[in-house]
Amino acid sequence: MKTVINEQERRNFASEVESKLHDKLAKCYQCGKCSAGCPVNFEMDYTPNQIIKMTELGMADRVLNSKTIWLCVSCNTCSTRCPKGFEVAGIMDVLREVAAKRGIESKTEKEVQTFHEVFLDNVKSNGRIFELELVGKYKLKTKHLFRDMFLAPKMIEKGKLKMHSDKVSNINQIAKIFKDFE
Amino acid sequence: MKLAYYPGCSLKGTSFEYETSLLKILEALNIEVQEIPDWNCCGASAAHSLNHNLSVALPARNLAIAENNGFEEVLAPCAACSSRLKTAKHEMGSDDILKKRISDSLEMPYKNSLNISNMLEFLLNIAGKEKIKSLVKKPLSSLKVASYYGCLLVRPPKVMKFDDPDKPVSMDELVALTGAVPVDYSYKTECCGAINSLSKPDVVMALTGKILYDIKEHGADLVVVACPLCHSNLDVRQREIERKYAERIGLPVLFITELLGLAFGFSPEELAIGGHMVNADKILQKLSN
Amino acid sequence: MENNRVEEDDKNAQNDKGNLSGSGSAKEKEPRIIAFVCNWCTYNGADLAGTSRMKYAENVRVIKLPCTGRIDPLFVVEAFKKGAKGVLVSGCHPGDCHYTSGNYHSRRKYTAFRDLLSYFGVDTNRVEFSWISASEGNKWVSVINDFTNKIKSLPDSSDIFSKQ
Amino acid sequence: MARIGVFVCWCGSNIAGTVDVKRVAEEAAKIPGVVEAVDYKYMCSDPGQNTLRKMIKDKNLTGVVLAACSPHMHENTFRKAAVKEGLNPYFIEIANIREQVSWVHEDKEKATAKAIDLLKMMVEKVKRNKPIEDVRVPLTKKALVVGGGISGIQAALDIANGGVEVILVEKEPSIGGKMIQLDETFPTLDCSSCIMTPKMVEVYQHPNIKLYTYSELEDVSGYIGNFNVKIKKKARSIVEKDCTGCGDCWNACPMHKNVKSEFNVNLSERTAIYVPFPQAVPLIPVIDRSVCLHYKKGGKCQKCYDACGPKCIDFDLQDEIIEEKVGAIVAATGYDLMENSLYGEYGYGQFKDVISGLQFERLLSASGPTEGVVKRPSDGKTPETIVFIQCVGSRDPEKGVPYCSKVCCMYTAKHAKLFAHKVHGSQSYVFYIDIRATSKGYEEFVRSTMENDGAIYLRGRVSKIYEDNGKLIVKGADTLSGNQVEIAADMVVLATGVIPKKGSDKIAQMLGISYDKYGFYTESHPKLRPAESSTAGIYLAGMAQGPRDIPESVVSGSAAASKILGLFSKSEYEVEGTIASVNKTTCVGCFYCKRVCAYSAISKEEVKDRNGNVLKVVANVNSGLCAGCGACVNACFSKSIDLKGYLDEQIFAEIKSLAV
Ligand SMILES: Cc1cc2nc3c(=O)[nH]c(=O)nc-3n(C[C@H](O)[C@H](O)[C@H](O)COP(=O)(O)OP(=O)(O)OC[C@H]3O[C@@H](n4cnc5c(N)ncnc54)[C@H](O)[C@@H]3O)c2cc1C
Ligand SMILES: Cc1cc2nc3c(=O)[nH]c(=O)nc-3n(C[C@H](O)[C@H](O)[C@H](O)COP(=O)(O)OP(=O)(O)OC[C@H]3O[C@@H](n4cnc5c(N)ncnc54)[C@H](O)[C@@H]3O)c2cc1C
Ligand code: SF4
Ligand code: SF4
Ligand code: SF4
Ligand code: SF4
Ligand code: SF4
Ligand code: SF4
Ligand code: SF4
Ligand code: SF4
Repeated sequence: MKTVINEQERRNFASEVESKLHDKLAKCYQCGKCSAGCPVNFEMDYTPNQIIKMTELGMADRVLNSKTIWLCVSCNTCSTRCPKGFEVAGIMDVLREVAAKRGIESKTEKEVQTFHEVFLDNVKSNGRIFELELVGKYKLKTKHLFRDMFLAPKMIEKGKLKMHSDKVSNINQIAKIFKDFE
Repeated sequence: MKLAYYPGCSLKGTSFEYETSLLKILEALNIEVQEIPDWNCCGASAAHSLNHNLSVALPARNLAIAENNGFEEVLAPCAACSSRLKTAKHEMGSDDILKKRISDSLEMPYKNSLNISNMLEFLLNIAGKEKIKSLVKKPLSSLKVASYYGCLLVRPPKVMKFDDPDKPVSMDELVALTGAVPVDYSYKTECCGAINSLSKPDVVMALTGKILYDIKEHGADLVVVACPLCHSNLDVRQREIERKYAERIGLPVLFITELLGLAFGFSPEELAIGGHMVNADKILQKLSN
Repeated sequence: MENNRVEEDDKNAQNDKGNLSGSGSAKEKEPRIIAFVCNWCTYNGADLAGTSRMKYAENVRVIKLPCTGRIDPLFVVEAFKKGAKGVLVSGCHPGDCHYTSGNYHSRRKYTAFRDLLSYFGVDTNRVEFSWISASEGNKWVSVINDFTNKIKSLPDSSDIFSKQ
Repeated sequence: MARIGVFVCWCGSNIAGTVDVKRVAEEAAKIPGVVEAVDYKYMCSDPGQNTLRKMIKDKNLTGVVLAACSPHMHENTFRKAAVKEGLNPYFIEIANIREQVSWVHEDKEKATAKAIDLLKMMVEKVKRNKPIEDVRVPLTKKALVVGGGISGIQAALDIANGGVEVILVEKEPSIGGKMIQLDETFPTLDCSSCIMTPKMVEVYQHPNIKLYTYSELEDVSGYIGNFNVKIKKKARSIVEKDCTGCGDCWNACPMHKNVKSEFNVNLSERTAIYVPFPQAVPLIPVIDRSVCLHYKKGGKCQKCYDACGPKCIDFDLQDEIIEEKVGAIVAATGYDLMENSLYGEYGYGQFKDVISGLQFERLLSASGPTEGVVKRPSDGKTPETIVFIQCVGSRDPEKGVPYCSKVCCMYTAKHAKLFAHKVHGSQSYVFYIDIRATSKGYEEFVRSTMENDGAIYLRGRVSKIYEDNGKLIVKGADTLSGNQVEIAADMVVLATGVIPKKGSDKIAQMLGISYDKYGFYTESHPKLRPAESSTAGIYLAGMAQGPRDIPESVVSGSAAASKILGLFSKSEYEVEGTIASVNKTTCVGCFYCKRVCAYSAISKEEVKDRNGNVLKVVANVNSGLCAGCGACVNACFSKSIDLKGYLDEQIFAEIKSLAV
């Protein structure tokens, strides 16, 4: 793929990511150890080290629209083993956050993005997770009505899915946190 | 020492077995805990995926409440919760501005003074090996047990500061205390894909399947975990994985507290072992023989 | 004067020959192999086989030279004349020669060397060239064993000067 | 009659366990010429050696054979013992019945038979030994260093400080080599001229160093300890002793427009009479006769002469040949850079702002054409974005050379770093294939260029450079992310590959040393004798041997110096006596032997009658040069040359002793 590097855009993007990450992109050796151990690398379109390099080179579009940032399961295998102590898992968080803030919707990994959104909505309104509602809203939003559903009856039978929610009583404080930090 | 208890959402919902068994062994250990009043969700991975500051602020509320209630120590049995609490503490420790913003938002003073323990740390450091050993009434010597640590207990090490991130031993030590035989295998700290359990079930099944089949190959009778997310992938999804890969697994997955509970002589019912999706009768039978 | 002295000794040797039962090999069927090796690489390689206590066929008798570059085709002819059934020439690997290029000369001469030997009537199957470095004790062992086996497998010919 | 003593060593059970040592001794005693044969538990022990010495004395032995461990183990031990009893050390031979028998065989019968054979061979050999004397060569204790770069300067200073006279020959008007052209040097960023100039001055003032600049080696003959060298001192057109270095002459010279300065790598101009740079050593100008109007226009111009106060300009000076006798030589002729114009795709020579690394050094240098302000050659503007391209010419067997030039990864990192320090807000991009930064502090240096100075490294090569609107459009690849990238740069710096100095092959031929296919001098052994050439008495230093940086060049200069001081610490040069010798009566003068000798040890010698008429020309082995390989022996069809210690006669006797 061809990229024309625009120095100003490159710097803007790279420094936005660096400041949120509190880490330097240039630290990365590009040794690939992060990618070598990443459990979901097989599904990704760019390996974690490629994401780092492309961020450094200012390829914002490609990075923020990648599958990789949503497929990352935050297992921290990468950061733990990185010889330079680079925050690889952290950059995935930062890029998801930047993508979300820029209103970029993942074309291929929308479910992941939606799940996180629905989850936070659930926290916002209850202060805690009401699992039945979470699953229900998620399924509605993604239209994956039947996927996973066969598990539900048995889970209800086992007492795993509760029918009522346990709200935080000082729910205003939760709302304030969301307001202050969103 | 006043010990705060942060159950988190899972222990009150899908993983009620964990809380049930935990309360049993706390009783046996004679350790008193108090639930953090009006605690809220730690934000799990959704918060840090979408909003870094929120991912610190949500757990911080719980820490602040505990701190202002005079606690010094928090037990967060859920590995994910303990990871979020520890991360929040770590972040606020290195970012005074964020700490101040959060404290202002909560309208609560906050010193960032609490010590946070996950389940294994609690058992090894606070309860103590000696005490646990002394409580074992029914050694589980007939069982071969694989400890599955996953990600959140040990990674990232600079935040968790607990056990070796690639060769952990703490859970195996606890298993050994029960008299059971710890089983070594390759994927102890491989990720099961937890956070995308609902959104990318195929990926998660591939990851979890790899772990379960490896454990099976190494001859374990069961798996123990200390994380509700791991538990739900290994236990709840096990049938589905067997179907997908057309190969039986049949590995009961117990919380470490349940295993200890059995060794302490509690009945499977007292420990809510019947709440699991994979039937544990086989191992219970092996024990009663 | 000195030469005379030696000839005198030789005459004695001739006379005494029957008594030298030590070289019992004269009477046994085991073929005798003579190895011309360089002082720096192969000789040390053979020493290494020794210090490593590797075992190999007893048939070989080593003659040490400074370099394979010193080897004269006539040595080989002489060896066969004196009853050897096989001759091994071994030195440093190309490029590793202690004398910069001595083995290069012998390597370059290699083809000419073979031609010359067959001109003399030597069955060139019975002449082996190899490069064995000071660290290749195991290679020395396998070269000796393989070559010994090869010699044993060749049809026994009392006159190895005739080509097969 | 030969009187040979035989000792069969048990080596405890190491030998005696597998070999019937008693029988070996008994059989040995039967060999004609053997006066006594004994077995002994540990021959190398003091009592063992005493036994040996006692027998030499008591039985008046003419030779000794020990059947024991490998000669590489204890040959010297026994030789020393023999010498104490007045026996020539080469009359000791060893039959290796440990490494070649007892340790490798199990069948006692066969092992014993083999041990007897090996012993017999050695007895026959030792009978035919001739006394060999080690060779002694007289030494002229003076050294010649060719090349006045940092490596040659280091060698010269170390030798001179060791109290030995040195002649330093430099072909340029000043010493200093490439190092004096550099700005700051990795990895510590010391200013190159600050650390180099004092050394150059020290050379100039050293009482033990005779400096010939603007001079070249003309001819070398002789051998270790005794070289005769001819040095051509090119005519400077200046009477050196009178020149004050005032500069009036070059300021007067009208030729200041078209002549490119070599020192500034064509980035500035110089006059026809010039010193290459202000700190030149010696600070004496030279007239470039190829451009000077006086020579080109038949004496029309003499402005410099007129300007010169002491009137030391002499247009009629001629080249001079100086002859010197030295005992050792250091070849330190350094390197050149490849022609960048090979790369049409990079537009060197076509685009003014595509420059070489050495040119960038001059742009960075405070003494350079821009006084250290980075300006681009085309319009003098300060560049904001520079693209550096590594491995230009190196690691490119198609257009350049296959080897790695070793210094360019480091100097590119240095360039990017210094550029960042000099131009705030600037940006460097470095295209590389691998980064080779292996010495102490180097990796850290490169990392800090990336992490602290913001240089962006792209793993990939540049394919082509286009010019567009005053920008250089660099089309490259980042293989790590798998992207083709295009960068608009203000300037491009090529890290050009290193090649041996032009003419170094001629120097090698003159010195009789070998060089590889690229022209780098080859060391006697790449690991164990890295400072020596294949020819005794000639040593190597610096980039002339292959790519290396300043610290390594200094180390190699010092290594060559210490070898020479070691050589000169003895009164004579001694070599093992196992060397070739020619029978001059039978030699027919065909010189086949000369052709195969890798050490140039064979020369032609005229045999004259009493009246001085040449009777014939025969081969002569120079004992200082012969290494004793024996290659010449086989080359000789008239059997006129033989190798002491490995005489034909001896080897035939060894073979014969094995008769079956
Ligand atoms: C752009 C660039 C930047 C560099 N930066 C650094 C750095 O920062 N740090 C570092 O460690 N290294 C650096 N180097 C490498 C450094 O230049 C060399 O390691 C060093 O100069 C080698 O010194 P030398 O004496 O072997 O060779 P040279 O410097 O080439 O000296 C050889 C001398 O011999 C003379 N000579 C040649 N032939 C003859 C002859 N026939 N007769 C008489 N005299 C002769 C030459 O005129 C010259 O004066 C850099 C190299 C380049 C190209
Ligand atoms: C796996 C490996 C492969 C390598 N391969 C190559 C190769 O192929 N080619 C190559 O060129 N290089 C190779 N090297 C590098 C090479 O080993 C070193 O360059 C070389 O051995 C360094 O030699 P030295 O004498 O400096 O150190 P050492 O070999 O370490 O010798 C130091 C000596 O000093 C002794 N000593 C230490 N402290 C004391 C003390 N206080 N008092 C007395 N004695 C002491 C030690 O016991 C030791 O004998 C390799 C290295 C490794 C690890
Ligand atoms: S492991 Fe670390 S240094 Fe290596 S590529 Fe990944 S982030 Fe970069
Ligand atoms: S944190 Fe994300 S990128 Fe890192 S190893 Fe885990 S899944 Fe891969
Ligand atoms: S001389 Fe050699 S063989 Fe004899 S005792 Fe000494 S080491 Fe052993
Ligand atoms: S003017 Fe004369 S004295 Fe001055 S530098 Fe020129 S030649 Fe030397
Ligand atoms: S004579 Fe030559 S060097 Fe002197 S001033 Fe004239 S041109 Fe310049
Ligand atoms: S030193 Fe670096 S830039 Fe120079 S040739 Fe070697 S790899 Fe290429
Ligand atoms: S090869 Fe022999 S004959 Fe010919 S010159 Fe050399 S020594 Fe003399
Ligand atoms: S023995 Fe070797 S080094 Fe000596 S003269 Fe003969 S060929 Fe040259």
